[in-house]
Amino acid sequence: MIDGRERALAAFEQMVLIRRFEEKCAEVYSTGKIRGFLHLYIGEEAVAVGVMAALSADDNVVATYREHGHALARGLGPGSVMAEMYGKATGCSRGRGGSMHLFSTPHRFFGGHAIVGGGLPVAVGLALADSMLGHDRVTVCFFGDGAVDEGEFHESMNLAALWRLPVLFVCENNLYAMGTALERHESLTDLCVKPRAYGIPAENVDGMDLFAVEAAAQHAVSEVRRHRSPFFLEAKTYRFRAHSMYDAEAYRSREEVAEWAQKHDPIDLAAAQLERRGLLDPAARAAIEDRVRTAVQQACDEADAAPLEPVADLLRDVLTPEAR
Amino acid sequence: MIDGRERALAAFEQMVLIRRFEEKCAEVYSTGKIRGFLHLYIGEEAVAVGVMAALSADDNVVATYREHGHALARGLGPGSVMAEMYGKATGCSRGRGGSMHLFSTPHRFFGGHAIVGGGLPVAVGLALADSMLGHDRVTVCFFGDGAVDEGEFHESMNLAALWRLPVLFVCENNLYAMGTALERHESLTDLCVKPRAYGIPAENVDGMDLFAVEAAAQHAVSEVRRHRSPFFLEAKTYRFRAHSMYDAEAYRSREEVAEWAQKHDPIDLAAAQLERRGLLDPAARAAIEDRVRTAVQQACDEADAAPLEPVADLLRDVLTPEAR
Amino acid sequence: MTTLTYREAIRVALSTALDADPRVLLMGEDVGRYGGAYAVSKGLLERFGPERIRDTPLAESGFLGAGIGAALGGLRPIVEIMTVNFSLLALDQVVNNAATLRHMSGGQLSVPLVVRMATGGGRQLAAQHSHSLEGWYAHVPGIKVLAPATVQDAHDLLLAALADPDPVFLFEHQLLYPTEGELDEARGPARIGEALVRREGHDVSLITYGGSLGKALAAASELAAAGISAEVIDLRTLRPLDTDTVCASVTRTHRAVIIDEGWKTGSFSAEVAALLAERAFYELDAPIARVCSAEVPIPYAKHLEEAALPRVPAIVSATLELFGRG
Amino acid sequence: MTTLTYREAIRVALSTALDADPRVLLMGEDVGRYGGAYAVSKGLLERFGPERIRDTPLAESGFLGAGIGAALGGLRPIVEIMTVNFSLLALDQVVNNAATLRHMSGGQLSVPLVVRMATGGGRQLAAQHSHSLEGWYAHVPGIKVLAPATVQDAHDLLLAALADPDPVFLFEHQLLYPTEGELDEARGPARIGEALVRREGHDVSLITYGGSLGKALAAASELAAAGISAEVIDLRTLRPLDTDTVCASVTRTHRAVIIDEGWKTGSFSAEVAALLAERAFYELDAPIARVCSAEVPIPYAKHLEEAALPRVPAIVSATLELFGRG
Ligand SMILES: Cc1ncc(C[n+]2csc(CCOP(=O)(O)OP(=O)(O)O)c2C)c(N)n1
Ligand SMILES: Cc1ncc(C[n+]2csc(CCOP(=O)(O)OP(=O)(O)O)c2C)c(N)n1
Ligand SMILES: [Mg+2]
Ligand SMILES: [Mg+2]
Repeated sequence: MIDGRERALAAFEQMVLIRRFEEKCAEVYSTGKIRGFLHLYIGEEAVAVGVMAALSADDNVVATYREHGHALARGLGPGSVMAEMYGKATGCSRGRGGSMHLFSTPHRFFGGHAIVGGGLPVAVGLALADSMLGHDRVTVCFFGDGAVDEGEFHESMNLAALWRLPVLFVCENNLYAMGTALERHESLTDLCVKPRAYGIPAENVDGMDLFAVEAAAQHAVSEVRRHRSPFFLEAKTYRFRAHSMYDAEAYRSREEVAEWAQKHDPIDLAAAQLERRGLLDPAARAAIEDRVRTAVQQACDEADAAPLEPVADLLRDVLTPEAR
Repeated sequence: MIDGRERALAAFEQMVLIRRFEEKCAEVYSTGKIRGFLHLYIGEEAVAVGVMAALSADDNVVATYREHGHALARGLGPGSVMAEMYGKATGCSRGRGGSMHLFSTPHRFFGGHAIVGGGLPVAVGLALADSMLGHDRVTVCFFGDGAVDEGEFHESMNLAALWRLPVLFVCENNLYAMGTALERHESLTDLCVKPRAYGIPAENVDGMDLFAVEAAAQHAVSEVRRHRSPFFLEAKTYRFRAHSMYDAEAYRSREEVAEWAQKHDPIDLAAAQLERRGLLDPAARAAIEDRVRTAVQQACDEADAAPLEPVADLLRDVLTPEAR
Repeated sequence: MTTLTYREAIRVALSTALDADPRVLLMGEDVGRYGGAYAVSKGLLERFGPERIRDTPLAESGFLGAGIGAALGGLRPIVEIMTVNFSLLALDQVVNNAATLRHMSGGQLSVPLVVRMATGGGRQLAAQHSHSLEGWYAHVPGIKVLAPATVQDAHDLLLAALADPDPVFLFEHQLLYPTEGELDEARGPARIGEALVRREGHDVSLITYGGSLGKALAAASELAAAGISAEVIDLRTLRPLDTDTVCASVTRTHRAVIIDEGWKTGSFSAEVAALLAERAFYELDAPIARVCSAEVPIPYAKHLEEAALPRVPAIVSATLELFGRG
Repeated sequence: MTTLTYREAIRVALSTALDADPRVLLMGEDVGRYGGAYAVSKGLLERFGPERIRDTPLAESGFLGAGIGAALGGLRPIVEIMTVNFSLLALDQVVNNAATLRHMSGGQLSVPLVVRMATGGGRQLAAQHSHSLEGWYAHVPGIKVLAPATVQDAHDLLLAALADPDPVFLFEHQLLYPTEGELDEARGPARIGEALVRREGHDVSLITYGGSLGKALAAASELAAAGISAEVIDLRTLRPLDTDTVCASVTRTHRAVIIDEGWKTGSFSAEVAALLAERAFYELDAPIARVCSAEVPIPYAKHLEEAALPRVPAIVSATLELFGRG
């Protein structure tokens, strides 16, 4: 259990923030202010929030293109994330990256990777650097069940295990890779079997349960820190929304989605647990929703008002200035 | 046990042929008539010969750059293989491929692949075609322990298992990928664990024991045929020669090599077994050596005398003629 | 003659091929249940079943390689790589296997494989999803490279690819999928290796293909208003390149502007320019101009992306410059 | 000044870098116990240990990607990909990560990664082991591409790569490793982006790099005997290209022959030719000529391989043709 009232409520509020933030993104998308691919994390909030709660500020995070939740849970300001999606100069990637490429070096948040599987070797390398430079960091690498199919998954597992690198691999198994159900893209659907074939210890957790995720992540991170070697955590979760804004969801039934949303909504589940623990009541919940609504609205307002990068700067940041 | 005197002796003779053929190649290499990379199979003969003995003429074979043994065991004439290495027009690939790219469609011998791991997806595809076209074939794919590291290994295992394709994966684990020992390139050195992570049954066999390999391959092939799904056979073997003609073998001791060659020579082992079974005596052995010597010498003589492809034909066989 | 979209025209060709030949199958990520990332294969799963409209795992190298093997084994696979960006993961299979197997085997093997993929930018998909790398493919002997720009070509070139015994790669610009045009289904396969004059003119040749054809035609209209008669060449096949048509056009017009969406340095336009400088040098009255993408990973923000990609005004001004009217 | 081989010069630079900066490490297949496929790193394991001279599994994408991450994490990794042929397996990491991370992050990240690989043909290694794909790398913004042709450059350009904050790719032609030359260790890093005139001349510019420099120089000698004074330009850096030096040379000579080992269509030579046709058009007195590899997967047989690769007589005759003496 996330210890202490404060931390528990803060984590809960992060989940609400992610939810409302993304609902807003979807709304804004239809106005055209946000464009490109927009992959919503709605339904999966407990994973990012639970895992981040187990990290220290000095750890490294590598995420995918479905990473708004990870960025916010890691502490990037909603303003800088929203501005990024608006393509503004005040965005966390100066508008160069957009939804799929959020970065923030102060948060040691290393993206935002939109090639499925492409972030894994990078995470391995970050851990190699820490290992050789004597830093006590953990590198957490998030990826989906689909990424498990890719050759780079295999190569990264082997490297991390062979070289005993401090990486926590977090597989967000939401049962689908785009429109392809797990059993149609993986011959063996128990994903924890795979890391074990490299000698990497693996566990799974109910990814809809914030407190369970946090506990599992605490354990996983402490194992990585203790042994300075990799660990694999599979979070079983579900995406409540379409894969992207272009997806007609022909591959799954409305009933399936509705059942998950009704029975397994991570925010509802966390709220119920907090209520049972006497940490949340309707008034506190309303206050959270209020704060979040304000924060999201403010993020949009600021993003709206923010300047664009001048076109004259198009070629900026291709190479490092002193070296150009 | 390879049933019957004839078949057992024929298999033995193939091993001797491969050995003498390659000894000759190494000799010729120093004269410059053979060039490029030359990867000798010496020490590993029992694997190719044992596996091929379990196949029918209609099955498919995909091999690596260390494939003289596979080509000869599959029945390609020593003459056409030798001519290929001499770069002659009579070579099995018309001199275009060389040592690493032996092909023969009549033998359903689909190469000769020199990108480590690159043959595996091709083998999967051959099996897909057979599966969809209703052929009863098995596709056998040979590769080394080093290929297990590559992403394409992982992708191919998953595809073959997911789609239930009739592929027999034969991993020739000779304990080294070039100069890198197995335990320095794979985090878990029990290679059979890997295919099992895809739901592919896996067994290993002493790759120095011709009769054991043949028995294991018979079993594996029959499993593939019966279930129309993949099987993984690891043959534990050892390369007696350098990786290629450029290798100074700094990564292993002379003693290690000598011990393998003395205690585990597959030809010695097979000869001893045949003698015990009363199938081979010194006279028969001498006759085999004679026939083989003649065949190898003839292969060289023919290759020597064979014509080169005319330079005017340089651009031939880039595209299919009618389509050019 | 019917009016339909580029994506529908590809679907018609796919259906025709699947109907005509039981050896044809379509395989790729989300081609089945999802209906294709660009909805090209929508409805085909229902008609042809999951064996022939085959969803694959995320394993570009694995399933493209499997396509090569399947082609060797007697099928006529059409592999869809969702976009050219992901095809980088499969490039080893393209260059080292698809393109070489015939030659390395001394002509014994053929690889009748068709690979389709989306290419190009313009949808604010940022640096990892906006590449135009078809020029790289056009560098590789042993394969053919097509880039249909029209609804008719989307259909006819795909049929041509399927009729070809060698590996053929089709690049479909992602902005073309929803565009409409006329399709005459009866025309049959196009000729691979044939460029077309899409608009006649006598002052300058605008040479392009695929997603840039529309821009070149728009520029030609603007140039006409400025008194310059621009001929527009649609290459259609990048490999083998129809050098005769290209050189003949420049022999008429004596000026060339080449437009493609690759980054300028080393883009396919460079090859066309080099070819003209070699073969049509004495016909040229002015420097060759190229209008390509800026040397930057394509940025997300709309205004920056627009600035990075070739635009009609840039084509017009590059052309005017050739007439000293820059 | 000492005389040593190209491979030794690289080793000297590696040792210098490893000595000077504890963050430097060399990683790749068989760089350690084996001593490097081309014996470049021989002896380094013994001096610097297995952490810093790090043998990798066969996983090109994985360990090149890990190099990127390690660079982000504060190391100065030198990744050796055995040959450019295998680098196709890692091209996704090159194009989609190494080249884009800085830009996609709005300038927050730098990737100080050095990648070395062997390139080129000429050793009868056949179609999967003889590629010259450095031209593809030169297409990609966000990275730098070097091709040392001499012993001194093998050393100085590697040091320059290590001093650079961005990803730098070095292409070492495999035939150069045993060649000998003079090394002045004290010269320090070369300037990235600087081409050099290796031989002065006034009738024609032979423009080349890497493994083809020797052939161009040999051709220049032959041409001198035929009364033609050829200037030889060694590009050294393919990206960013030193356009000033190239254009200045052609402005002096008015004729250009470009030589590289890529397949002619879409080779790096095409870019150089396009550039000249754009920027130095009015200086040109003759068509631009290119001498490249034939459009064929490089065959094994010696006589066929020789016929496929650029040769001195081909350079000479292509040049003579520009003077109407073909
Ligand atoms: C290499 C690659 N192939 C294909 C795609 C297109 N694509 C984007 S997301 C996706 C599905 C990924 O599924 P998963 O890893 O489970 O993550 P999820 O979207 O479910 O979070 C696909 C196929 C891509 N971005 N990269
Ligand atoms: C993708 C790729 N990387 C590197 C090489 C260079 N190389 C050729 S063989 C080899 C070792 C392969 O080891 P293994 O698979 O165990 O086969 P073995 O040679 O032992 O039979 C290497 C690294 C290659 N050919 N292809
Ligand atoms: Mg998923
Ligand atoms: Mg081995």
